[in-house]
Amino acid sequence: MKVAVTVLAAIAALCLAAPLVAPYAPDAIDMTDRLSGPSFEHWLGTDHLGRDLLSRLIWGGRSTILLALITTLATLALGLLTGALAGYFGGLVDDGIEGLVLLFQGLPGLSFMLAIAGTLGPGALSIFIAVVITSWADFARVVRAETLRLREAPWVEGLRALGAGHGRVLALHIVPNLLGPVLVLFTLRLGRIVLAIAALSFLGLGLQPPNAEWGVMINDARAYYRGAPILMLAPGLCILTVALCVNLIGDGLRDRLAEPDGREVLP
Amino acid sequence: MAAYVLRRLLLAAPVLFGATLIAFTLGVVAPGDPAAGALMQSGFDAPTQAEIAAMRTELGLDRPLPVQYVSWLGNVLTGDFGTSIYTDRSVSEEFARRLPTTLALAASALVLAILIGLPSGLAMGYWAQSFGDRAGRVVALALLSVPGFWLALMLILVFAETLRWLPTSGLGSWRHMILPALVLSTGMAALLMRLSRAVMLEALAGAHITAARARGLAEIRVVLIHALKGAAAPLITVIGGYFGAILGGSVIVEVIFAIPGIGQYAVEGIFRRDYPVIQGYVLFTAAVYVVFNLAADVACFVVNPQLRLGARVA
Amino acid sequence: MSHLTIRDLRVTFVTPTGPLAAVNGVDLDVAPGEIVALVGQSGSGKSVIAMATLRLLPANATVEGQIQLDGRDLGACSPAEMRQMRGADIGLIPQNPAASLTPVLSVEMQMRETLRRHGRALSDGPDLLARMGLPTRNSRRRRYPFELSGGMKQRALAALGIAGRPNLLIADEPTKGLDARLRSQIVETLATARHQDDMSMLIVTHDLDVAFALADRVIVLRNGRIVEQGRARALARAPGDPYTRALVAAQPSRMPVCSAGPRRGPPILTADAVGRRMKSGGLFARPVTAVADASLTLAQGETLGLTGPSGCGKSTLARILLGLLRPDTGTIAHDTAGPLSRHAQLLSQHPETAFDPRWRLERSVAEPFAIHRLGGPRATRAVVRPLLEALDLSPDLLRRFPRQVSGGQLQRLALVRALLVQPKVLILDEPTSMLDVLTQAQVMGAIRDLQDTRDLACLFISHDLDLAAAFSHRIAVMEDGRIVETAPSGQLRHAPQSDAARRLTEAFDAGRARVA
Amino acid sequence: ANAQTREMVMAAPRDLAPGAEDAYYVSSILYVWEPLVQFGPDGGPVPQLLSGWEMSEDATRWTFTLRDGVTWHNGDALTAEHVVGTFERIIQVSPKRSPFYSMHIDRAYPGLVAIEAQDALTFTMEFDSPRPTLPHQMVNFSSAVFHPDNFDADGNFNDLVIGTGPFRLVSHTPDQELVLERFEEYWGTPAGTERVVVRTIPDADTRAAALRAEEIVGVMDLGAMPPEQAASLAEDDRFELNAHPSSISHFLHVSGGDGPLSDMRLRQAISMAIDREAIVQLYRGFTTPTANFLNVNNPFHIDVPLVHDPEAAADLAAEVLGAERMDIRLIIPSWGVARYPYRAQAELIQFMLQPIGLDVTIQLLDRAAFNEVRQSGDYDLSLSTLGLPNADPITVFRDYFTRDGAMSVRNAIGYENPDMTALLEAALAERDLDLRAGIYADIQRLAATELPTIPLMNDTTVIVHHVDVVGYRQTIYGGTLNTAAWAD
Ligand SMILES: Nc1ncnc2c1ncn2[C@@H]1O[C@H](COP(=O)(O)OP(=O)(O)OP(=O)(O)O)[C@@H](O)[C@H]1O
Ligand SMILES: Nc1ncnc2c1ncn2[C@@H]1O[C@H](COP(=O)(O)OP(=O)(O)OP(=O)(O)O)[C@@H](O)[C@H]1O
Ligand SMILES: [Mg+2]
Ligand SMILES: [Mg+2]
Repeated sequence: MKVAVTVLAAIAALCLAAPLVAPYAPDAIDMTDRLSGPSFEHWLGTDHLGRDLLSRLIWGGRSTILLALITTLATLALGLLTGALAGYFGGLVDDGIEGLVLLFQGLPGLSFMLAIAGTLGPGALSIFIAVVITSWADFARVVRAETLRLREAPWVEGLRALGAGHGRVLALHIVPNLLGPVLVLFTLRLGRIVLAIAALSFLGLGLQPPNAEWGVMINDARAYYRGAPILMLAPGLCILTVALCVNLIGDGLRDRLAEPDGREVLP
Repeated sequence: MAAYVLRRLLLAAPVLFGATLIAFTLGVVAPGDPAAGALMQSGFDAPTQAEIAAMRTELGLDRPLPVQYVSWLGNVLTGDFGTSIYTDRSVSEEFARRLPTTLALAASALVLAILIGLPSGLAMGYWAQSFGDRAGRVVALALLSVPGFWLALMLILVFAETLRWLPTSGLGSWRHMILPALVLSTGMAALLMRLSRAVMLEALAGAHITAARARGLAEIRVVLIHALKGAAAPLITVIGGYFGAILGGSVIVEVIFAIPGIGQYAVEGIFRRDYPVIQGYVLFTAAVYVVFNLAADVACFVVNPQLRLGARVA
Repeated sequence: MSHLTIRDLRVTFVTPTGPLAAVNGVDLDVAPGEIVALVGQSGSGKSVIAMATLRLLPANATVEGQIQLDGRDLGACSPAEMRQMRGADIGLIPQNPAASLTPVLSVEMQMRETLRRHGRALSDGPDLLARMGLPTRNSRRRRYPFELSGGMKQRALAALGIAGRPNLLIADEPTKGLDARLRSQIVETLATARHQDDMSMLIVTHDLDVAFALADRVIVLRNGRIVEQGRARALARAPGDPYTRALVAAQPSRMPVCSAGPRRGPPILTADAVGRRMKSGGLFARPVTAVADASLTLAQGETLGLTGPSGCGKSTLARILLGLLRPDTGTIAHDTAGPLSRHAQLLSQHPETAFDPRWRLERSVAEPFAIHRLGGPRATRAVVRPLLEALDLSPDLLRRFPRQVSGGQLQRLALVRALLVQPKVLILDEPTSMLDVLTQAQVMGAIRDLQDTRDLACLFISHDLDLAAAFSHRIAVMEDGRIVETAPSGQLRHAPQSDAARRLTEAFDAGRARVA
Repeated sequence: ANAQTREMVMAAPRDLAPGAEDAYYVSSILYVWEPLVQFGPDGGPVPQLLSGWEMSEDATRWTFTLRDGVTWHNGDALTAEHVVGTFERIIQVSPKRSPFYSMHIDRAYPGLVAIEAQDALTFTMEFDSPRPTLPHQMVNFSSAVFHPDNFDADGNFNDLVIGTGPFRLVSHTPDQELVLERFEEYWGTPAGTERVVVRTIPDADTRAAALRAEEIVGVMDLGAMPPEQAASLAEDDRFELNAHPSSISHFLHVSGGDGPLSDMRLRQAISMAIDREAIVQLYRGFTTPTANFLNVNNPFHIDVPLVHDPEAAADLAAEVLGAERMDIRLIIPSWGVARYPYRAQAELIQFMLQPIGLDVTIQLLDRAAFNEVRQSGDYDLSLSTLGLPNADPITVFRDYFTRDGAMSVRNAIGYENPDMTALLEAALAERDLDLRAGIYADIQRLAATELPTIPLMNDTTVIVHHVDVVGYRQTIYGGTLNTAAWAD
């Protein structure tokens, strides 16, 4: 887990600081120096438009990580909000939200993600919408179940008996207690969403050119991978590494945040 | 039993209803005027406003949305998903023709995933914290982290092109199914590995296992009957649910391996903005998903005496 | 020669917080045909000794010392040999009946596989179960564990434990969690089994009554060490070690009934014909009537015991009184100014779930001050300190998280929190049912002392009539959501008026009488 | 003998037999049906099922004579009645969709008044106005001939297609494969191989992998093998690459009207700023740069000079823009991305327009959105292709160069110029083919100056086949599947 955190932090720092660290601009085309192998000027070589692969990897990581992160965070926020409201207040709110959760859980997420992204057309916004719509229910369900469990927990009732208001109980007790499971779900989801974005890119539903994004880069490189395998291997390995690190961290968090009674936070 | 299945079916109905709503909404929010699209497809290069208006009336697009929905739903309920704007063929017939292929693919993937994931996960759970367990957990995570299309291209390169053990693409014999099913199964195999490990760990930690051992029962019986029979239900539920994930994942696999299933059709539909096809895809996968979840529930019902008898007692 | 011989047994667990020595050099003998009882507080190592004998401790345990059965060193046996011996030479009635039957196999199936394993005739099964009071209702109908009550499970496990005709039976808490009637039934069955099959037994219990009733010899364990052992009767009459003495004295059955008659203070909390229906489970489930037409009055400074069969509505009534649930019918009146939440406090059954697990106790305990804006940390400390002292709690406990503190301590901390706002009413919902007898006595004693100094009114909900009688001025008996009788403790204990109260006391006494 | 019976497995990116509801059932490149008139080597019309034609003095009446001895796959002999039946069905079903070319009698045969059989092998077509270039318009799909018994009441096919070609379609599994067998009674040179299987493999990499694994021996259809993959396959001794210019041209369509690019100087600047040779690199040299609107394969094509001069471009742009920079929106269709290196091409154009003061934003749109945006004119530049439906360019000229022409409307090009309009009218009125060719040349020159749309390249179709297969070459449209044969 420590290794995973270190590696991920390094990659993320590198990518987020792309404007500072990338040796070239990601869209600096040079048709006289296409598909050149690794060299001193271009550590990983150049792509089919003579752009520096390393720089594009760094910039691409920025897009991939930011998009995945923002998307997952939005999903999380929606799930947290609906789940906590449903779980805590119960009644009609719960029935309504639970109905929606059951509906969205009863539908095959990937197919719907594809259909929605496909309908809305290529671009970051469609990916965002498609992922949020198809993933929020998982968060909401976990959050709702946890909130219900917490709400029923004697200590919450005890707090109510002590005279604590709903706001206090939700904000100071329920939500902080939800963070553990939600964090685990978040990391595990983040990995999946990175892969989903890559898959959508592969199908041509990725970011708009000339944005570098790992999934798009793999897709662009497909035509060239025999002559210049690194064009496809490098972004592929990047996705694999990030997804693996994120998953490892999620696993580690799950073990670490396991409840005192040994109950695993999530299946 | 019948009552249980009926109750489950009742619960599935709103889900399917929701799916129709989503499918219909997709058709509505999709950019592009379906009437103009239909005209252009049928050979009008630049349809006039009048022609478009006539087409809108013909397609019923000038009615209020709820009315359109109800009439569309009526058609859907009778199995009529409309005709493809692009090929003018019946969407439901096309899906019916392609569904067996996708189901065969998904079923092969499911079998592979179970064959790979279940025994290894159970073994990892039984010998938890052993070297094999640790290695297995990393392998499972790696499998979860590998982009499917990347794996597909690599497998074709190695097993079809270089070694020539298996065909690159297409349908035909069972050998054609191996690579696509393998790609499709990786994610699920990994999840199953993790889940069955957790299930095994939890089952072995149960007090009834210690009690069974204290009675001197053979270890194999303790593990297989006392621990696993009870753990079967969550595994079955999850396997039923994964089927939906496999359906979604089949899209990429079908495109790469040239398998004419519903996923390939959906991608074509998406790129041609053939919205009856997209709607049909949404509804078909939802229906299949619901059916498999239902089947999993029924299977749980059969293996779990508490549900079986509890239902009778209540 | 003794049948089971244990010499210098030491068991250490590897835990995330370092090694934990659970058993520290125990010597123990069980002679053929003898019944030995291991007693002691929770966590004293009783179960660990039992499971070490069967070599069924979890993987994080290291066992040193010698365990011999009929001269055979169990430590030297192969796993296969051990498996041969389990069930056949050493039988076990496990500690946790609710979870010790395999849920997906019927009791009959589990019996058959055990009999087959030990080469006994399958036809013995129904007979064994019947001997444990589980007659075959209908020979074709299998019974799954979830269909059985806790007591039935315990008896089924007992039948399974002796199915292999072991020479030595280890029974771990065979009576825990059972009501009085079932407790006596199990004890009787074990006593019979001993005579019929000529077994020796090692009985693990923290219920001294059971130990004295059943055992020839009693061994008292504390922190993994033997503090005292002796013949049961002698020990019961004259416990030598101070720890044993405290243990004996903490048995509710040995506590005197509260003699200070009913207090006649002004009523402080009154329930007038309250009723409440609860909706449970699915959409279509019918609501159950949890409380119906219940009336009671709590006077200032008094303790009112509330008892009744499980599910009769005690906890629901308590929640209504606290204002956590609104009654469907009837009214609650309280004679205090300001919000009820300041003046009535709850102490619930499970101390381990009384606090937010992610907050340090310091913050949790002081929370009422924050809620009611009664003052900053300094003011809080000024109030908390004396309470901690009164309850014999060290202030460093406050810096820990709930899971790092024992149940008894947690329950006392919960009490500190409840008393912080100086309530007039304290509602105690089975405050000690999860604690062992010593801790129970300690917590209850602390509550009584505080009540005297603060003029607190207490509603004390308990299953244990003895305990309720020892600490309450009056006792109310509840059945099916109604208060059927309220009387001074002595009167209710010895001369109940209503049928319901009589049924309750009789069942309770029946269990005790047969044990004692 | 072995080589004769071995089935030849090919692959195509799409199902070449869309089936009974399609206008043609199968693509022409399978040689199952034949047109009356086919592309000649120079792109001009040559008779296929015809032995000759004759135009009336006023060019409104054409008499066609069918080739004698042509046999249908069901054994019947081809007669003029059959041809009339075919046309009656075209009239009945028009417009009818097809993934190849949509069937539309008013576009292919505008002003057709009557078609009549004169005797067994002769039929006439009558028009309301002169049609001197009729054979040019009849090339390939436009004059596909089917057996009239092959249709149901709605004009859909009632069974497997019946044609006259060297191959018979014997079975068809949609989206999977189709099987062709040599038609032994074919009137011309018999097919070079007995049995051909064409598999559908949508993914180009998978097609390349299938070739390398020797599961298939060749590829066909548009986009059969993207240039990059084709080049890398050609490095392998087992494969041969064959390329032929197609009738498709690549354009940078311009949204004119009152858009910023309605100023001709900016269009000229863009054309000069773009280094077409660099774009050609993305196509591995398989396309040819052009400044001419008309495809090089058209018999009326003339050479027009191609200028690449970034400095002149910058100066010209500065005349319009001054010191300002301008935001330009370039849209690309997602379906083009599957066939051509459109993403890279767009990125390259973006890069090349940067120095002349244009800041290009690229937007990838799927089919419906692309069409909608194009028509609404809510774009500046778009990557587009145009395949010539027949050999007479007048239709596409009018489509693009008049304000209400079909393509002008569809792409919101909005170009109009009185000189151009006059030329178009003169061309239509001209009955002499040579004189007409002269006017067509003027139109091409004018278009190259005014740039209603900016031509980029003439496309080339690349196929790859195994060296075991001989006689398989690419032509303007499709390959010579009919002569493909095993090497020994
Ligand atoms: N698997 C384990 N890992 C770590 N510590 C353990 C484990 N099992 C038991 N212990 C510890 O060993 C000590 C003795 O436990 P044991 O179960 O023998 O208590 P007990 O006397 O049976 O108590 P009870 O009356 O509650 O059953 C306790 O402190 C307990 O926390
Ligand atoms: N939240 C709830 N939802 C539904 N039913 C409830 C709820 N709480 C209590 N009940 C029902 O109300 C009845 C009374 O429950 P209550 O918890 O008050 O009993 P109790 O006397 O405290 O029992 P015990 O001695 O087991 O604690 C029971 O039948 C119970 O099932
Ligand atoms: Mg114990
Ligand atoms: Mg209760």
